[in-house]
Amino acid sequence: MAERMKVHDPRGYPPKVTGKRLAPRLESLDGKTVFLVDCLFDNSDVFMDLMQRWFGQHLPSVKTRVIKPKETWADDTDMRKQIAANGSAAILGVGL
Amino acid sequence: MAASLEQSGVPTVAVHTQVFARLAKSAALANGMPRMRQAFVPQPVVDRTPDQLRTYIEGIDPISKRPFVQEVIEGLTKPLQQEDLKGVSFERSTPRLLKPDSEENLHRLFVENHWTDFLPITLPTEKRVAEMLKGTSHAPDKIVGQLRPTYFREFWELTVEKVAVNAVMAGARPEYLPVILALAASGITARSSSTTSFATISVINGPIRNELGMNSGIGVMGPYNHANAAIGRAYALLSQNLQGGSVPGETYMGSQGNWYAYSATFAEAEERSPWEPLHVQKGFEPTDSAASVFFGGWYTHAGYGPRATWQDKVRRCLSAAEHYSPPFLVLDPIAARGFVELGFDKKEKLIEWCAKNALLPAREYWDNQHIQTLIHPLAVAGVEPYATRLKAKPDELIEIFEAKQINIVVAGGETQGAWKMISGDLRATVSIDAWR
Amino acid sequence: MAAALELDGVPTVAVHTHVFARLARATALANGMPRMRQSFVPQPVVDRTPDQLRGYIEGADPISKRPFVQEVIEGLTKPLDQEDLQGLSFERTTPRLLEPDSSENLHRLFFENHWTDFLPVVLPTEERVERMLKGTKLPADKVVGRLRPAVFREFWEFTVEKVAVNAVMAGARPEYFPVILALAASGVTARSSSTNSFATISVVNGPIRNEIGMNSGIGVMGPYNHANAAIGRAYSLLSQNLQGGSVPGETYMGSLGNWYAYSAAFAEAEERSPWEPLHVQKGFKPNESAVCVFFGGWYTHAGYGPRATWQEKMRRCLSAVEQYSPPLLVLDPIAACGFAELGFDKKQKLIDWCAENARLPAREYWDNQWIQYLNRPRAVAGVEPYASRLRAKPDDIIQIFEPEEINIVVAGGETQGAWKMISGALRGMASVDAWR
Amino acid sequence: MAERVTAHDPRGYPPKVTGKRLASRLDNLERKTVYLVDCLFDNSEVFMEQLRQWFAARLPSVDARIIKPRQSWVDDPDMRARIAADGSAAILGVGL
Repeated sequence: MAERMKVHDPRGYPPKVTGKRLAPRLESLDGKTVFLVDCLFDNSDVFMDLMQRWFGQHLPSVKTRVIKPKETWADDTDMRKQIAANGSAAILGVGL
Repeated sequence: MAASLEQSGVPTVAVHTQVFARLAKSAALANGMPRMRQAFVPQPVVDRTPDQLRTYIEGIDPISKRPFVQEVIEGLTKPLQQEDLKGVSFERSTPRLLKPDSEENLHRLFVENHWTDFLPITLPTEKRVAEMLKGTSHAPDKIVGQLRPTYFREFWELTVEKVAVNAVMAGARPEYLPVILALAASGITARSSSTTSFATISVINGPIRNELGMNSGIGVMGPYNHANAAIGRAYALLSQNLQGGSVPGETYMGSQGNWYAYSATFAEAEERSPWEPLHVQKGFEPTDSAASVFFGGWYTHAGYGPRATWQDKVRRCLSAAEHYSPPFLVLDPIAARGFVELGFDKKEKLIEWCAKNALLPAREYWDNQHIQTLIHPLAVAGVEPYATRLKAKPDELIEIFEAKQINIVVAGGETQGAWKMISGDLRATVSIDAWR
Repeated sequence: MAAALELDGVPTVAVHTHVFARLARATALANGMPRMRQSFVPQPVVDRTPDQLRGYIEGADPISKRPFVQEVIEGLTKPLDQEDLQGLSFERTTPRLLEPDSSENLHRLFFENHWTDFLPVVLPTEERVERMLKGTKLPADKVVGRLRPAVFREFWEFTVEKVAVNAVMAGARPEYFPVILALAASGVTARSSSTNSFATISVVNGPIRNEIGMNSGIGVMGPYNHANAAIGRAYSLLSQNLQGGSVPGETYMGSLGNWYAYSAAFAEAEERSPWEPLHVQKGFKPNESAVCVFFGGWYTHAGYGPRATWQEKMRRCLSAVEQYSPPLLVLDPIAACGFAELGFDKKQKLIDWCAENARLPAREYWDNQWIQYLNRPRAVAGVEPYASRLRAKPDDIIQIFEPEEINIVVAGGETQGAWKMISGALRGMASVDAWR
Repeated sequence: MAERVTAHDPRGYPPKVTGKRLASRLDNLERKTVYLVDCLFDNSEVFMEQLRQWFAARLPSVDARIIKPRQSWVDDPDMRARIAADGSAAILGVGL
């Protein structure tokens, strides 16, 4: 057996991750308001607009509103408050 | 040139700028004429006014610290001494093995002798080299080819075993050896000594890519695959060690250097490309494995698309290129498909468009050091297309590249419709199967 | 963002393009919400027509192979199951030492775990790490800082010892350790996961350059010096390993990759520059040692001069850049002195000239994916200079960089009056002396 | 002592170099023809012209003539033959 060596582990220390629960789901979307969150990715405004039109045609009972955060990559707490207050669900896209 | 004049009985003095002193001396040595008379002027000569050059002539030779003209005249008139007469001849044969030593000392020896790129290597022990040689059916002493740092230096010869030694140092595995031997056999060095800090980029085509698990996807031109990294680095190290070295000031003169010289080899994404693979364009069968060697690496332009204003963007990149070094384009499959949607259903069509749209006013075309040295004499001698470029009026737009100089390769992980326009003149496409 | 909405009690579905599947999953895991509802559409969304996007919506999710809209609706309505409810929490502590094994097996382990750049490393034995730690007075358990591959990923933390481990792997010597620690403390990763294949370029200033024998001459940006090579590589490896990895498809999304990511650090030629050193411009004293970190490496334009048509050449290069990534100019001393002779007796004057001459029509400026994504929202929100750029008419010529975004460094071996224009925004600075 | 290892020498094989004699020198340059060979480097033409003018001003008896090879970097046997035939010495520059 080649002579065995002990070496260090080269990785850093990850943050401690605490579990978070998902929000309870809706029985159905009828009559509900769903926010379509455009993450400002190039062309995602067109994508969200088409999602809105798809709901309009296929699930007219669902009210949809397109909304944008103030800035890319940054959390937008006011927008989130607005969604939590006036909406029952959210669809984000298209990106991270 | 100077050596041949001396041999035809003409006493000769060669004048160089001072930065070339050590290089000129070692070139003289390599030409068997170590006592060749040389005189030096300050760097640079390029861009200096006639008056400034006169001060060089009337001034001091910065190497010998004696008046320049005295050096020149004595070089032609001072009688030869005993040493000059016999010239020096030597047989610089290289040993096969080094003196045994500890690992730590050997690693230091390899670094101090400029045998590495200053990154850690795998020591080429007899066992590892014997293992590596199993990667090919060829005999260890078979001559693979010749390499030299630049065309005015002498060629050095290399065997299969010497290539295997450098492949081990790079961290390569035996199955990569046929690709590395093919690159060595191309005769193109990945360690050019030119003052323009060139680098050599190689593209691999055919079944060998998947046999070795090469990467043509995410991070294709980056440190994300063992075969890509080791093959590129083996080609760089063998170029350095099997051509007589690459030592700053002696056998390397690149003013600013080039990071591509660490390792720059990748596989074309043939399966995800809308066009013909590069090697098939150059006459190989799709089932052949081949390596293409691009000499350049001096500029790298980048972009996305094609978007609405793609023509303006590509034109700007083409005209910002260094026009003595033609570009090859590397397109992510998304970008490639985008161009096909615009009607470029063949690589040749996009190449044609680029050649038609790489334009510069003649005034700018000729105002370049490389063009003056390499192309201007040809233009004056009537060689086309340079002669017509010389006739163009200063503000007349001229096409700076011919279509046959431009190439296209498809590679990328399809996370972005990105493309790169890299300085690279395709110098050779060689068979890998011949070295299995 | 999606996680935050869920915590606000809002059931959420995040839509991504399919290439981001593994990355989106890994992010959800890292956010403690592995069961987050995600659905996917084909790549790309950029540049697709409304009809094509409608095709995506009415088509299948390429990951789950089920209708996209069904995935979305179920994501909002399908009741949570047991697993969703408890969420997942884990304490991912990293061990200090690995299982003892043969050097051959350990080398393979390091490759397979993506802990290397696929070139040979020096195994970080306890003895070698101990020796490296002697390069600084700071204790081994001192936290140096935090790094992450992207703004939307979680930060990882690391100590002096963990930096030492990666410095040993890169082949660095203890006397380089303070420079490596300073780079690690800059908070800028050399392994950005962006789809944009960025690289990070580091410039070293002050007395440390000569203390450890760094190169600012011939081959300065190439494989010609131990300190340059090892420091650049150490910064790359520590960025990769101390931020939670850089694995294609998971923590690295660069479509084309970037060869600068192997090693890209060099020393400014302060002694041969006609101008003030970079770190002094940024507030350090001349006798202090510091590092500056430039984030970009996406394009590299090249040229000689200044010659008669230098303004046209410089303008062509400045307008062919990618307008979201400002340039770092690296001038060989001959070129720098050439510009000084033209009246640019201060770096700032040449920087201002570049800012005034880096111009594009507004139409071209805004026709870029990253500008749309990063600058457009700021422009809409009235933030200058973006707002006025948005108001410009399509054919208005606008300046694309602010002077503060452009930097100049002098380095080269004076064999050529060469210069390079490399994509690089100054993102981080750190004192080296603080880490001696 | 750490365990010793034998490793290969990584260098290639250089060509056998045969010694070449220098041409015998002139006793002086009086009334001799010296060819100034412009190696076509950028600006070396201007340099050689200055050298020609220096000879004309300081050593008028020397017949200094500028000559160029047809192509840079490539040997030009005809030009060399002419120098050997009509000239007694040569100065090359500025470059390699």
